[in-house]
Amino acid sequence: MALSKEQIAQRIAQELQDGFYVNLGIGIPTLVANYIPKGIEVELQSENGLLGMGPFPYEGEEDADLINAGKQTITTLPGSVFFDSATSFGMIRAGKVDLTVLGAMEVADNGDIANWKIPGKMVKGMGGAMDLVAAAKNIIVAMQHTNRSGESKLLSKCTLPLTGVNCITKVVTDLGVFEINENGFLCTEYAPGVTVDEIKEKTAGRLVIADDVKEIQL
Amino acid sequence: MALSKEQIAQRIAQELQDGFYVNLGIGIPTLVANYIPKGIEVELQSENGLLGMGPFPYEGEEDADLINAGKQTITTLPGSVFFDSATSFGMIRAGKVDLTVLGAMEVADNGDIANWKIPGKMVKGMGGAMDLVAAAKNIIVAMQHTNRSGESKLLSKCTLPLTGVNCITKVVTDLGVFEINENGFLCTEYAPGVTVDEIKEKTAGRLVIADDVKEIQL
Amino acid sequence: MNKVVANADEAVKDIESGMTLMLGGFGLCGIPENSIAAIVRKGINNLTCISNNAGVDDFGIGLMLQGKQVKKMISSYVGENAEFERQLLSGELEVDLIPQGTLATRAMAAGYGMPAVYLLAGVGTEVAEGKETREFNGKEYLLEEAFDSDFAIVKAWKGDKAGNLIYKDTARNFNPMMAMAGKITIAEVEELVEPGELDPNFIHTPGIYVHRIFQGEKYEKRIEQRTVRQRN
Amino acid sequence: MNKVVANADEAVKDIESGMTLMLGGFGLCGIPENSIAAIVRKGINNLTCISNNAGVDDFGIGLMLQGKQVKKMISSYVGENAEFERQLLSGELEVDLIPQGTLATRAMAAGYGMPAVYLLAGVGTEVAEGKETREFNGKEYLLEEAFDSDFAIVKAWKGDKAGNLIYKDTARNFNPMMAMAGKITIAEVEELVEPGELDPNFIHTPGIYVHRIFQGEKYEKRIEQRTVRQRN
Repeated sequence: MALSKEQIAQRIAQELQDGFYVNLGIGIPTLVANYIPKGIEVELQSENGLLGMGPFPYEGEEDADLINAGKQTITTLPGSVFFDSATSFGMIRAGKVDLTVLGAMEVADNGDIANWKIPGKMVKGMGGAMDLVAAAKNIIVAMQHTNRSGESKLLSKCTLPLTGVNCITKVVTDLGVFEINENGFLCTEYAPGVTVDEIKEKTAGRLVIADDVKEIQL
Repeated sequence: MALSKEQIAQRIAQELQDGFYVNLGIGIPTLVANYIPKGIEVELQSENGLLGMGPFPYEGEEDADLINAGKQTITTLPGSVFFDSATSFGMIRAGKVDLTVLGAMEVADNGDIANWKIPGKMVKGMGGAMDLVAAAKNIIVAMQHTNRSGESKLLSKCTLPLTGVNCITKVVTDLGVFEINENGFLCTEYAPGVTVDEIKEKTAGRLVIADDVKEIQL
Repeated sequence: MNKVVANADEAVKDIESGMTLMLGGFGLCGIPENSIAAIVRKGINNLTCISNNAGVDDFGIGLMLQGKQVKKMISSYVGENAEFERQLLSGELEVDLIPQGTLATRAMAAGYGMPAVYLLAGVGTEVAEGKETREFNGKEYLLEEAFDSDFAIVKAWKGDKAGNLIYKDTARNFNPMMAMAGKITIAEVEELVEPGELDPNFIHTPGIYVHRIFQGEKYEKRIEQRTVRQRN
Repeated sequence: MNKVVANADEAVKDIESGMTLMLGGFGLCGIPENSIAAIVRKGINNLTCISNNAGVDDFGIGLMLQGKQVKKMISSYVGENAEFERQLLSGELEVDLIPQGTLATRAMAAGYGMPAVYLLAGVGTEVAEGKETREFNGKEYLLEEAFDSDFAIVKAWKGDKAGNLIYKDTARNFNPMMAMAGKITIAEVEELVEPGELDPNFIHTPGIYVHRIFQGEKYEKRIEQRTVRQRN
């Protein structure tokens, strides 16, 4: 059984380390916050100007002045701090954020990512994605392994306009976990019930199966 | 009678306009604050991180955390604001300070200034002087017309290492008031009892006496 | 230092057609609602707006788009706006999409008197096309110019008559940089107080950057994504 | 996020001879007194110190100079220090004098991940010697590199255990930039509080920049120029 979105998020949450500052993108990445392992303390950065993002507010307590980068109403936690957008991207650019998780349309086996523009469709903009992928030191992509037509999103070269180059360190899909190194995608884990053959079949980029490849444990 | 230091400061205070943000250097420039004309509101910037600098504290009320750029204990005024050093020089560089007054060892008739280093003597550093003269849009020098040996400090070319180039707009000395334009020092006012001939004699740089030159009124 | 003007109409009175405006806000959070309304009333057009977003159809900069007042948007994200899309596709509107951090930093550069900055975002992408690149310490950077604008318009929580501003929560966002960058900066605030009422240690935008200030008549503060959790 | 260390000695324990340190403070105002004392006790040497000033003979960085711990000072002004002068003239000490705003902005650049910045200060002077210049909009600028250092050491008024800092009055000065620029940043505070006790809207240095924090044992806070006025 391929992983659900929640399970992709749950697997990525295993990458969190105590003391990490983490930026979670919109979509599956946001769900990672629900699976922070016990005993691990992380602080969530929202690039519109908050460190220490808390959960959604209780109904009736929404504050229009307190939103995340997805424009959702949120709350703060003890130790939270607000800052301006230049400071926010300054700390990202200076490598102060330990882990960034974001979605993608395509990832190439050299670490390139495309996730902002589809030629012929209305382009809404890259928001903070280009800043994040250009500067973060540890970037995990959370996405489905294939698109709606069943084509691999793990490619030898992105076909869509790039968001960033040589920047992705790991991809977690519904089928498995893939580190990116000079040999391409290194499959270190597969989803329960998913075969290595299925992963090989559905991966277009260079793929290496780790000697000690194992089933994802959630 | 040549002007005293206080009178030089008093004359410079006539240059203040309502609403000006002003940075006053150490020495004679500091005294300008004592002569702000009635009905004129100015705000003093201290480049170590304060806008709205107030007078010295009453005895016993000194606070080590509240000093000016000359490291003197000071006070705030209603509307004061503290900021960091990068912001302080950012606002100077962006031209937000309307008037800067500072002392000098030499000024050249093209607006060059030297006020930070004497070869052969221990060099203490330029502090914020180079930032101020490079970026401020309106800079008045307050100084004695001649040095202790009686030599002119208004030169055709500075002999000392420069602090900034083509930056001084006006010089007020004990002998008179001099605008700097493409023809050199334009003497627009002379001190009471000082003759134009004395000014000519004691000025080494190109000097033009304004047609409507008049006595300084304090 | 009294920077107070009577109201939004007075504050924007000399903004003219064809000018470039910088506007604070992220989505609909922290936008200068009253100034935008006054610009809509004024009916000027051909404006270039530097703002992270373009509002929604019936609020924020969306209202200026409805009035066909905007010639060009310089933004990082312009979703959530059908009229925007229509004008863009019909060629009535130009858009320059730039990374969010680049937008913030090009505004900051203007406020710090820096003519250009070297930034990482967009290296190797189409954003880099036509831009000068340079390597420092083995990394490639793009040279990005400081913004040049005629007016900056920001919204703060509290402000004093000398123009000192404080922002609330994430409504701070782009406002401090835009405020610093403006040749003329207009600030609208929810609460206008006397100089001395704001603690000088906790002011986000020093008054030296602010040329005009007024208390907004009312604030709708619309929420784009109302997300809540249930009480147990 | 608990960044608390027991004391100054613990905070500086892995600072080694030959390293580059950035220190906050302007004159003796806002200097990390306790950390400096610990570095003096530790007896390391060959340090490069990036700090606006070099203290006075018997306080601040002057104490490190007395111990001959400093190989090089990078400062904007180094008066008020006879031992400094002696070591400089004897060739024991190097000094790199740079304009104060350039010092602040090179530190800021490091904190914002910008490798270099274009600044006006020093154009046409000996400060420009050997530096790349470039014209933007008819003005000449110098290319100035971001600082690279091993540790930053700052002093704040209050801090929480997550490393969030606030500074008091003009003791803020260089501290926020140094804090942002450090690979490892040590903050000493007059008052250490629990997370949540500082208002998140009024924090000067977000905790993400601070790696270690402790409450200083005592603060002498020496005044360099005690200037007062008489009561009428």
